[in-house]
Amino acid sequence: MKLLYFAWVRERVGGASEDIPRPDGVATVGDLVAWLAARGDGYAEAFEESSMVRAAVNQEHVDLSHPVADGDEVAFFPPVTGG
Amino acid sequence: MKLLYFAWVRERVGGASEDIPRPDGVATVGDLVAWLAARGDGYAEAFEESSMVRAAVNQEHVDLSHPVADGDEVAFFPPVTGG
Amino acid sequence: MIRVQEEDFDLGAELKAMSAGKTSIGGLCSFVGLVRDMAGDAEIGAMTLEHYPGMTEKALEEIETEAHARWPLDATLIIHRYGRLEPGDQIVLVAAASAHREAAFEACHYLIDFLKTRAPFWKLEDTADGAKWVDARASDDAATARWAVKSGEE
Amino acid sequence: MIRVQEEDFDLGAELKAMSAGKTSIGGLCSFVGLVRDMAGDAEIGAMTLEHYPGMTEKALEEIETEAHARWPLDATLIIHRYGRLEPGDQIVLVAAASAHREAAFEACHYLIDFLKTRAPFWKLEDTADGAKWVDARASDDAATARWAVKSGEE
Repeated sequence: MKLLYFAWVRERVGGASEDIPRPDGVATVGDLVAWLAARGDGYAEAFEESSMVRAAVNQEHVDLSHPVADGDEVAFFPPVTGG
Repeated sequence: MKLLYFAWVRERVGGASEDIPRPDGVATVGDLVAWLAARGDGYAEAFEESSMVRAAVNQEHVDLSHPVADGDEVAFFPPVTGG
Repeated sequence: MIRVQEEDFDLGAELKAMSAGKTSIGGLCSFVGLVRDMAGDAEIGAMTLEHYPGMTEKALEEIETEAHARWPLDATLIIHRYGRLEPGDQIVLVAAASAHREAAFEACHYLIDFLKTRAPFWKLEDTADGAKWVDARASDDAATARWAVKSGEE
Repeated sequence: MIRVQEEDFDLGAELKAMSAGKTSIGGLCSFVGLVRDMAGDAEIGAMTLEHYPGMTEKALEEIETEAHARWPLDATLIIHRYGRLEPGDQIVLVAAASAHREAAFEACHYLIDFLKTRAPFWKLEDTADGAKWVDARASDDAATARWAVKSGEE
Protein backbone atom coordinates (compact mmCIF):
# COMPACT_ATOMS: atom_id res chain seq x y z
CA MET A 1 0.00 0.00 0.00
CA LYS A 2 1.06 3.56 -0.50
CA LEU A 3 0.66 5.72 2.60
CA LEU A 4 0.60 9.52 2.39
CA TYR A 5 0.71 12.04 5.23
CA PHE A 6 -0.16 15.74 5.07
CA ALA A 7 0.15 18.86 7.24
CA TRP A 8 0.76 18.15 10.95
CA VAL A 9 0.21 14.43 10.45
CA ARG A 10 3.17 14.50 8.03
CA GLU A 11 5.26 16.55 10.49
CA ARG A 12 4.58 14.18 13.40
CA VAL A 13 5.09 11.01 11.38
CA GLY A 14 8.30 12.54 10.05
CA GLY A 15 7.74 11.76 6.37
CA ALA A 16 5.37 12.50 3.49
CA SER A 17 4.93 8.97 2.12
CA GLU A 18 5.95 5.35 2.41
CA ASP A 19 5.24 2.05 0.69
CA ILE A 20 4.43 -0.90 2.92
CA PRO A 21 2.83 -4.29 2.38
CA ARG A 22 -0.63 -4.49 3.96
CA PRO A 23 0.03 -5.64 7.56
CA ASP A 24 -1.53 -8.91 8.73
CA GLY A 25 -4.93 -8.38 10.29
CA VAL A 26 -5.39 -4.89 8.81
CA ALA A 27 -8.69 -4.88 6.92
CA THR A 28 -10.00 -1.35 7.49
CA VAL A 29 -8.72 2.21 7.81
CA GLY A 30 -9.32 1.93 11.56
CA ASP A 31 -7.16 -1.20 11.73
CA LEU A 32 -4.42 0.63 9.86
CA VAL A 33 -4.59 3.62 12.24
CA ALA A 34 -4.21 1.27 15.22
CA TRP A 35 -1.31 -0.53 13.56
CA LEU A 36 0.47 2.74 12.71
CA ALA A 37 -0.06 4.22 16.19
CA ALA A 38 1.51 1.07 17.68
CA ARG A 39 4.72 1.80 15.78
CA GLY A 40 5.41 4.40 18.48
CA ASP A 41 7.24 7.73 18.45
CA GLY A 42 6.00 10.10 15.76
CA TYR A 43 3.27 7.70 14.61
CA ALA A 44 1.85 7.43 18.11
CA GLU A 45 1.90 11.20 18.38
CA ALA A 46 0.27 11.67 14.96
CA PHE A 47 -2.60 9.30 15.74
CA GLU A 48 -3.04 9.87 19.49
CA GLU A 49 -6.00 12.19 18.87
CA SER A 50 -7.46 9.90 16.24
CA SER A 51 -10.68 11.94 16.13
CA MET A 52 -8.60 14.78 14.63
CA VAL A 53 -7.20 12.66 11.79
CA ARG A 54 -9.07 12.27 8.51
CA ALA A 55 -8.44 9.59 5.89
CA ALA A 56 -8.79 9.12 2.16
CA VAL A 57 -8.55 5.83 0.27
CA ASN A 58 -7.66 6.18 -3.39
CA GLN A 59 -8.27 9.93 -3.12
CA GLU A 60 -11.81 9.69 -1.73
CA HIS A 61 -12.74 10.80 1.78
CA VAL A 62 -13.62 7.73 3.89
CA ASP A 63 -14.32 6.89 7.52
CA LEU A 64 -12.55 4.40 9.78
CA SER A 65 -14.74 1.47 8.78
CA HIS A 66 -13.73 1.71 5.12
CA PRO A 67 -11.82 -1.37 3.87
CA VAL A 68 -8.19 -1.15 2.74
CA ALA A 69 -6.66 -3.50 0.17
CA ASP A 70 -3.24 -4.23 -1.26
CA GLY A 71 -2.29 -1.51 -3.74
CA ASP A 72 -4.52 1.16 -2.17
CA GLU A 73 -3.32 4.72 -1.77
CA VAL A 74 -4.22 5.65 1.80
CA ALA A 75 -3.78 9.23 3.03
CA PHE A 76 -3.99 10.67 6.55
CA PHE A 77 -4.39 14.36 7.28
CA PRO A 78 -6.07 16.93 9.57
CA PRO A 79 -9.49 18.35 8.72
CA VAL A 80 -9.04 20.47 5.59
CA THR A 81 -8.65 24.26 5.83
CA GLY A 82 -8.49 25.54 2.27
CA GLY A 83 -10.61 28.16 0.55
CA MET B 1 -45.49 70.49 -7.89
CA LYS B 2 -43.18 68.81 -10.31
CA LEU B 3 -44.64 65.66 -11.85
CA LEU B 4 -42.40 63.05 -13.51
CA TYR B 5 -43.43 60.02 -15.58
CA PHE B 6 -41.29 57.02 -16.52
CA ALA B 7 -41.44 54.00 -18.86
CA TRP B 8 -44.95 53.13 -20.09
CA VAL B 9 -46.54 55.68 -17.76
CA ARG B 10 -44.50 58.35 -19.59
CA GLU B 11 -45.49 56.92 -22.98
CA ARG B 12 -49.20 56.89 -22.15
CA VAL B 13 -49.21 60.32 -20.53
CA GLY B 14 -47.31 61.61 -23.54
CA GLY B 15 -44.63 63.51 -21.66
CA ALA B 16 -41.79 63.05 -19.20
CA SER B 17 -42.52 65.90 -16.81
CA GLU B 18 -44.73 68.88 -16.07
CA ASP B 19 -45.04 71.60 -13.44
CA ILE B 20 -48.50 72.21 -12.02
CA PRO B 21 -49.85 73.97 -8.94
CA ARG B 22 -51.23 71.51 -6.42
CA PRO B 23 -54.88 71.03 -7.44
CA ASP B 24 -57.61 71.95 -4.97
CA GLY B 25 -58.59 69.01 -2.80
CA VAL B 26 -55.47 66.97 -3.62
CA ALA B 27 -53.83 66.04 -0.31
CA THR B 28 -52.40 62.57 -1.02
CA VAL B 29 -50.77 60.62 -3.83
CA GLY B 30 -54.06 58.78 -4.26
CA ASP B 31 -55.93 62.08 -4.67
CA LEU B 32 -53.39 63.12 -7.30
CA VAL B 33 -53.79 59.84 -9.21
CA ALA B 34 -57.57 60.34 -9.29
CA TRP B 35 -57.18 63.96 -10.41
CA LEU B 36 -54.73 63.02 -13.19
CA ALA B 37 -56.87 60.09 -14.42
CA ALA B 38 -59.83 62.47 -14.70
CA ARG B 39 -57.88 64.58 -17.19
CA GLY B 40 -58.75 61.88 -19.75
CA ASP B 41 -56.96 60.55 -22.83
CA GLY B 42 -53.38 59.44 -22.10
CA TYR B 43 -53.69 60.17 -18.39
CA ALA B 44 -56.77 57.99 -18.06
CA GLU B 45 -54.97 55.24 -19.92
CA ALA B 46 -51.79 55.58 -17.80
CA PHE B 47 -53.71 55.32 -14.51
CA GLU B 48 -56.55 52.98 -15.48
CA GLU B 49 -54.74 50.03 -13.88
CA SER B 50 -53.73 52.05 -10.85
CA SER B 51 -52.49 48.90 -9.08
CA MET B 52 -49.76 48.74 -11.73
CA VAL B 53 -48.52 52.28 -11.09
CA ARG B 54 -45.94 53.04 -8.41
CA ALA B 55 -45.19 56.47 -6.96
CA ALA B 56 -42.29 58.32 -5.39
CA VAL B 57 -42.47 61.63 -3.53
CA ASN B 58 -39.22 63.56 -3.39
CA GLN B 59 -37.43 60.46 -4.69
CA GLU B 60 -38.67 58.06 -2.02
CA HIS B 61 -41.03 55.15 -2.74
CA VAL B 62 -44.43 55.87 -1.18
CA ASP B 63 -47.94 54.43 -1.23
CA LEU B 64 -51.20 56.10 -2.19
CA SER B 65 -51.90 57.42 1.28
CA HIS B 66 -48.71 59.49 1.36
CA PRO B 67 -49.34 63.26 1.55
CA VAL B 68 -48.31 65.60 -1.26
CA ALA B 69 -47.43 69.25 -0.73
CA ASP B 70 -46.66 72.29 -2.86
CA GLY B 71 -43.13 72.03 -4.20
CA ASP B 72 -42.99 68.21 -4.03
CA GLU B 73 -41.42 66.18 -6.80
CA VAL B 74 -43.93 63.40 -7.50
CA ALA B 75 -43.03 60.58 -9.89
CA PHE B 76 -45.21 57.83 -11.38
CA PHE B 77 -43.83 54.68 -12.96
CA PRO B 78 -44.36 50.92 -13.40
CA PRO B 79 -42.81 48.43 -10.96
CA VAL B 80 -39.06 48.63 -11.44
CA THR B 81 -37.23 46.07 -13.59
CA GLY B 82 -33.54 46.90 -13.31
CA GLY B 83 -30.65 44.71 -12.24
CA MET C 1 -19.53 53.21 -3.63
CA ILE C 2 -22.33 53.54 -6.15
CA ARG C 3 -22.19 54.59 -9.79
CA VAL C 4 -24.90 55.02 -12.43
CA GLN C 5 -23.45 55.28 -15.91
CA GLU C 6 -24.09 54.69 -19.60
CA GLU C 7 -20.62 53.31 -20.39
CA ASP C 8 -19.44 49.77 -19.73
CA PHE C 9 -17.27 48.89 -16.70
CA ASP C 10 -14.15 46.78 -16.31
CA LEU C 11 -15.19 44.05 -13.89
CA GLY C 12 -11.66 42.98 -12.98
CA ALA C 13 -10.42 46.53 -12.41
CA GLU C 14 -13.46 47.39 -10.29
CA LEU C 15 -13.09 44.37 -8.02
CA LYS C 16 -9.34 44.88 -7.72
CA ALA C 17 -9.83 48.52 -6.73
CA MET C 18 -12.36 47.46 -4.07
CA SER C 19 -9.94 45.24 -2.19
CA ALA C 20 -6.67 47.03 -2.97
CA GLY C 21 -4.68 47.71 0.18
CA LYS C 22 -7.39 46.33 2.49
CA THR C 23 -5.77 43.24 3.98
CA SER C 24 -8.60 42.86 6.49
CA ILE C 25 -10.72 41.45 3.64
CA GLY C 26 -11.06 37.68 3.68
CA GLY C 27 -13.73 37.33 1.00
CA LEU C 28 -15.10 39.30 -1.92
CA CYS C 29 -18.42 38.25 -3.42
CA SER C 30 -19.67 39.80 -6.64
CA PHE C 31 -22.63 39.46 -8.97
CA VAL C 32 -22.79 40.69 -12.55
CA GLY C 33 -26.09 40.86 -14.42
CA LEU C 34 -25.82 40.44 -18.19
CA VAL C 35 -28.24 40.95 -21.08
CA ARG C 36 -29.54 37.52 -22.09
CA ASP C 37 -30.55 36.77 -25.65
CA MET C 38 -33.69 34.99 -24.45
CA ALA C 39 -36.31 36.23 -22.02
CA GLY C 40 -39.10 33.75 -21.65
CA ASP C 41 -39.69 32.40 -25.16
CA ALA C 42 -39.17 35.60 -27.17
CA GLU C 43 -35.78 36.19 -28.71
CA ILE C 44 -34.30 39.49 -27.53
CA GLY C 45 -32.17 41.64 -29.80
CA ALA C 46 -31.23 44.45 -27.47
CA MET C 47 -32.77 46.54 -24.73
CA THR C 48 -32.86 50.10 -23.48
CA LEU C 49 -32.66 50.85 -19.77
CA GLU C 50 -34.49 53.97 -18.62
CA HIS C 51 -33.91 55.31 -15.12
CA TYR C 52 -34.85 58.15 -12.78
CA PRO C 53 -31.75 60.34 -12.37
CA GLY C 54 -31.40 61.51 -8.80
CA MET C 55 -33.71 58.94 -7.27
CA THR C 56 -31.59 56.12 -8.70
CA GLU C 57 -28.49 57.31 -6.88
CA LYS C 58 -30.48 57.93 -3.71
CA ALA C 59 -32.03 54.45 -3.79
CA LEU C 60 -28.70 52.73 -4.41
CA GLU C 61 -27.03 54.68 -1.61
CA GLU C 62 -29.81 53.68 0.79
CA ILE C 63 -29.44 50.00 -0.17
CA GLU C 64 -25.68 50.19 0.32
CA THR C 65 -26.04 51.95 3.70
CA GLU C 66 -28.51 49.31 4.87
CA ALA C 67 -26.10 46.51 3.88
CA HIS C 68 -23.33 48.11 5.95
CA ALA C 69 -25.70 48.35 8.90
CA ARG C 70 -26.51 44.64 8.67
CA TRP C 71 -23.11 43.08 8.04
CA PRO C 72 -19.48 43.88 8.96
CA LEU C 73 -18.28 44.98 5.51
CA ASP C 74 -14.96 46.45 4.42
CA ALA C 75 -16.28 47.65 1.06
CA THR C 76 -19.32 47.53 -1.21
CA LEU C 77 -19.81 48.53 -4.81
CA ILE C 78 -22.89 48.99 -6.98
CA ILE C 79 -22.57 49.98 -10.64
CA HIS C 80 -25.70 50.11 -12.80
CA ARG C 81 -25.78 51.06 -16.45
CA TYR C 82 -28.55 52.74 -18.43
CA GLY C 83 -29.16 53.33 -22.13
CA ARG C 84 -28.97 50.83 -24.96
CA LEU C 85 -27.48 47.39 -24.26
CA GLU C 86 -26.90 44.37 -26.49
CA PRO C 87 -27.04 40.65 -25.55
CA GLY C 88 -23.92 39.73 -23.58
CA ASP C 89 -23.46 43.29 -22.30
CA GLN C 90 -22.96 43.89 -18.58
CA ILE C 91 -25.96 45.64 -16.94
CA VAL C 92 -25.10 45.73 -13.26
CA LEU C 93 -22.34 44.87 -10.81
CA VAL C 94 -22.83 44.47 -7.08
CA ALA C 95 -20.04 43.39 -4.76
CA ALA C 96 -19.35 43.11 -1.05
CA ALA C 97 -16.07 42.50 0.76
CA SER C 98 -15.77 41.36 4.36
CA ALA C 99 -13.43 39.59 6.74
CA HIS C 100 -16.00 36.78 6.67
CA ARG C 101 -17.25 34.72 3.76
CA GLU C 102 -20.90 34.51 4.87
CA ALA C 103 -21.14 38.27 5.35
CA ALA C 104 -19.72 38.88 1.87
CA PHE C 105 -22.17 36.41 0.28
CA GLU C 106 -25.24 37.59 2.15
CA ALA C 107 -24.53 41.28 1.66
CA CYS C 108 -23.92 40.81 -2.07
CA HIS C 109 -27.15 38.85 -2.41
CA TYR C 110 -29.00 41.50 -0.41
CA LEU C 111 -27.66 44.31 -2.61
CA ILE C 112 -28.93 42.74 -5.84
CA ASP C 113 -32.27 41.65 -4.34
CA PHE C 114 -33.06 45.15 -3.09
CA LEU C 115 -31.73 46.80 -6.21
CA LYS C 116 -34.16 44.67 -8.23
CA THR C 117 -37.21 45.97 -6.34
CA ARG C 118 -36.12 49.46 -5.23
CA ALA C 119 -33.83 51.03 -7.83
CA PRO C 120 -35.86 52.97 -10.43
CA PHE C 121 -34.81 51.30 -13.67
CA TRP C 122 -37.08 50.05 -16.44
CA LYS C 123 -36.16 47.68 -19.27
CA LEU C 124 -37.55 48.15 -22.76
CA GLU C 125 -36.75 45.04 -24.80
CA ASP C 126 -36.55 44.82 -28.57
CA THR C 127 -38.44 41.66 -29.53
CA ALA C 128 -39.62 40.14 -32.79
CA ASP C 129 -43.03 41.70 -31.95
CA GLY C 130 -41.59 45.18 -31.34
CA ALA C 131 -40.35 47.02 -28.25
CA LYS C 132 -41.87 45.76 -24.98
CA TRP C 133 -41.56 47.00 -21.41
CA VAL C 134 -40.43 44.14 -19.21
CA ASP C 135 -42.93 43.19 -16.50
CA ALA C 136 -41.73 43.09 -12.90
CA ARG C 137 -41.48 39.58 -11.53
CA ALA C 138 -43.22 38.39 -8.39
CA SER C 139 -40.08 36.35 -7.64
CA ASP C 140 -38.14 39.60 -7.22
CA ASP C 141 -40.58 40.82 -4.57
CA ALA C 142 -40.30 37.44 -2.86
CA ALA C 143 -36.50 37.67 -2.95
CA THR C 144 -36.64 41.04 -1.21
CA ALA C 145 -39.23 39.92 1.30
CA ARG C 146 -37.14 37.02 2.54
CA TRP C 147 -34.55 39.42 4.00
CA ALA C 148 -37.20 40.67 6.41
CA VAL C 149 -37.68 37.09 7.58
CA LYS C 150 -33.93 36.55 7.90
CA SER C 151 -33.53 39.62 10.06
CA GLY C 152 -36.20 38.36 12.39
CA GLU C 153 -34.39 35.07 12.78
CA GLU C 154 -31.09 36.59 13.76
CA MET D 1 -13.40 24.18 -15.18
CA ILE D 2 -11.05 23.62 -12.26
CA ARG D 3 -7.43 24.64 -11.82
CA VAL D 4 -4.93 24.10 -9.00
CA GLN D 5 -1.90 26.32 -9.34
CA GLU D 6 0.89 28.10 -7.49
CA GLU D 7 0.75 31.31 -9.55
CA ASP D 8 -1.74 34.13 -9.09
CA PHE D 9 -4.77 34.51 -11.37
CA ASP D 10 -6.31 37.51 -13.13
CA LEU D 11 -9.82 37.74 -11.68
CA GLY D 12 -11.22 39.98 -14.41
CA ALA D 13 -9.78 37.90 -17.25
CA GLU D 14 -11.05 34.65 -15.69
CA LEU D 15 -14.61 35.94 -15.26
CA LYS D 16 -14.63 37.47 -18.72
CA ALA D 17 -13.49 34.18 -20.27
CA MET D 18 -16.26 32.33 -18.42
CA SER D 19 -19.08 34.32 -19.95
CA ALA D 20 -17.50 35.22 -23.32
CA GLY D 21 -19.83 34.37 -26.19
CA LYS D 22 -22.48 32.78 -23.93
CA THR D 23 -25.43 35.15 -24.27
CA SER D 24 -27.69 32.71 -22.44
CA ILE D 25 -26.02 33.87 -19.20
CA GLY D 26 -28.10 36.31 -17.18
CA GLY D 27 -26.00 36.34 -14.02
CA LEU D 28 -22.45 35.57 -12.95
CA CYS D 29 -21.71 35.20 -9.25
CA SER D 30 -18.14 34.92 -8.01
CA PHE D 31 -16.33 34.64 -4.71
CA VAL D 32 -12.65 35.35 -4.12
CA GLY D 33 -10.93 34.31 -0.90
CA LEU D 34 -8.00 36.49 0.13
CA VAL D 35 -5.26 36.17 2.75
CA ARG D 36 -6.25 38.35 5.71
CA ASP D 37 -3.67 39.96 7.94
CA MET D 38 -5.60 38.96 11.05
CA ALA D 39 -6.92 35.53 11.99
CA GLY D 40 -8.53 35.61 15.38
CA ASP D 41 -6.32 37.85 17.48
CA ALA D 42 -2.89 36.84 16.15
CA GLU D 43 -1.33 38.98 13.46
CA ILE D 44 -0.55 36.93 10.36
CA GLY D 45 2.48 37.62 8.21
CA ALA D 46 2.06 35.08 5.47
CA MET D 47 0.91 31.50 5.02
CA THR D 48 1.79 28.37 3.11
CA LEU D 49 -0.91 26.23 1.56
CA GLU D 50 -0.16 22.52 1.34
CA HIS D 51 -2.39 20.27 -0.77
CA TYR D 52 -2.79 16.67 -1.94
CA PRO D 53 -1.99 16.64 -5.68
CA GLY D 54 -4.35 14.34 -7.54
CA MET D 55 -7.00 14.20 -4.84
CA THR D 56 -7.37 17.99 -4.92
CA GLU D 57 -8.28 17.97 -8.61
CA LYS D 58 -10.58 14.99 -8.11
CA ALA D 59 -12.39 16.63 -5.18
CA LEU D 60 -12.85 19.95 -7.02
CA GLU D 61 -14.17 18.17 -10.11
CA GLU D 62 -16.68 16.25 -8.00
CA ILE D 63 -17.88 19.46 -6.34
CA GLU D 64 -18.25 21.14 -9.73
CA THR D 65 -20.12 18.16 -11.19
CA GLU D 66 -22.50 18.14 -8.23
CA ALA D 67 -23.23 21.85 -8.68
CA HIS D 68 -24.13 21.27 -12.34
CA ALA D 69 -26.45 18.44 -11.29
CA ARG D 70 -28.26 20.72 -8.84
CA TRP D 71 -28.63 23.95 -10.80
CA PRO D 72 -29.02 24.94 -14.47
CA LEU D 73 -25.56 26.42 -15.02
CA ASP D 74 -23.89 27.69 -18.16
CA ALA D 75 -20.41 27.69 -16.66
CA THR D 76 -18.52 27.17 -13.42
CA LEU D 77 -14.94 27.87 -12.44
CA ILE D 78 -12.82 26.89 -9.45
CA ILE D 79 -9.21 28.08 -9.14
CA HIS D 80 -7.28 27.29 -5.96
CA ARG D 81 -3.69 28.26 -5.29
CA TYR D 82 -1.08 26.50 -3.16
CA GLY D 83 2.36 27.48 -1.88
CA ARG D 84 3.37 30.66 -0.08
CA LEU D 85 0.90 33.54 0.06
CA GLU D 86 1.10 37.02 1.59
CA PRO D 87 -1.70 39.13 3.15
CA GLY D 88 -3.89 40.54 0.40
CA ASP D 89 -3.03 37.68 -1.99
CA GLN D 90 -5.84 35.81 -3.73
CA ILE D 91 -6.22 32.20 -2.51
CA VAL D 92 -9.28 30.88 -4.30
CA LEU D 93 -11.84 31.85 -6.92
CA VAL D 94 -15.20 30.14 -7.38
CA ALA D 95 -17.76 31.35 -9.89
CA ALA D 96 -21.05 30.19 -11.39
CA ALA D 97 -22.95 31.56 -14.37
CA SER D 98 -26.60 30.85 -15.13
CA ALA D 99 -29.59 32.26 -16.94
CA HIS D 100 -31.02 32.86 -13.46
CA ARG D 101 -29.66 34.99 -10.62
CA GLU D 102 -30.66 32.65 -7.79
CA ALA D 103 -29.02 29.65 -9.47
CA ALA D 104 -25.78 31.61 -9.95
CA PHE D 105 -25.76 32.73 -6.30
CA GLU D 106 -26.64 29.38 -4.80
CA ALA D 107 -24.23 27.39 -6.96
CA CYS D 108 -21.37 29.78 -6.20
CA HIS D 109 -22.10 29.57 -2.49
CA TYR D 110 -22.32 25.78 -2.70
CA LEU D 111 -18.97 25.56 -4.51
CA ILE D 112 -17.09 27.47 -1.81
CA ASP D 113 -18.88 25.74 1.08
CA PHE D 114 -18.02 22.27 -0.22
CA LEU D 115 -14.52 23.27 -1.22
CA LYS D 116 -13.94 24.40 2.39
CA THR D 117 -14.77 20.97 3.81
CA ARG D 118 -13.84 18.58 0.97
CA ALA D 119 -10.83 19.93 -0.94
CA PRO D 120 -7.57 18.67 0.62
CA PHE D 121 -5.77 21.93 1.42
CA TRP D 122 -4.10 22.86 4.70
CA LYS D 123 -3.02 26.32 5.80
CA LEU D 124 0.19 26.87 7.75
CA GLU D 125 0.22 30.43 9.08
CA ASP D 126 3.25 32.44 10.10
CA THR D 127 2.36 34.10 13.40
CA ALA D 128 4.30 36.03 16.02
CA ASP D 129 4.48 32.71 17.94
CA GLY D 130 5.83 30.77 14.95
CA ALA D 131 4.23 28.69 12.19
CA LYS D 132 0.83 27.24 13.12
CA TRP D 133 -1.51 24.88 11.27
CA VAL D 134 -4.94 26.48 11.02
CA ASP D 135 -7.70 24.56 12.78
CA ALA D 136 -10.78 23.59 10.81
CA ARG D 137 -13.84 25.57 11.82
CA ALA D 138 -17.09 23.99 12.94
CA SER D 139 -18.87 26.76 11.02
CA ASP D 140 -17.50 25.34 7.77
CA ASP D 141 -19.04 21.93 8.51
CA ALA D 142 -22.30 23.66 9.34
CA ALA D 143 -22.15 25.60 6.07
CA THR D 144 -21.78 22.35 4.14
CA ALA D 145 -24.47 20.56 6.12
CA ARG D 146 -27.12 23.15 5.36
CA TRP D 147 -27.09 22.20 1.64
CA ALA D 148 -28.39 18.77 2.60
CA VAL D 149 -31.31 20.46 4.34
CA LYS D 150 -31.93 22.72 1.35
CA SER D 151 -32.06 19.79 -1.05
CA GLY D 152 -34.67 18.12 1.10
CA GLU D 153 -36.81 21.23 0.97
CA GLU D 154 -36.79 21.53 -2.79
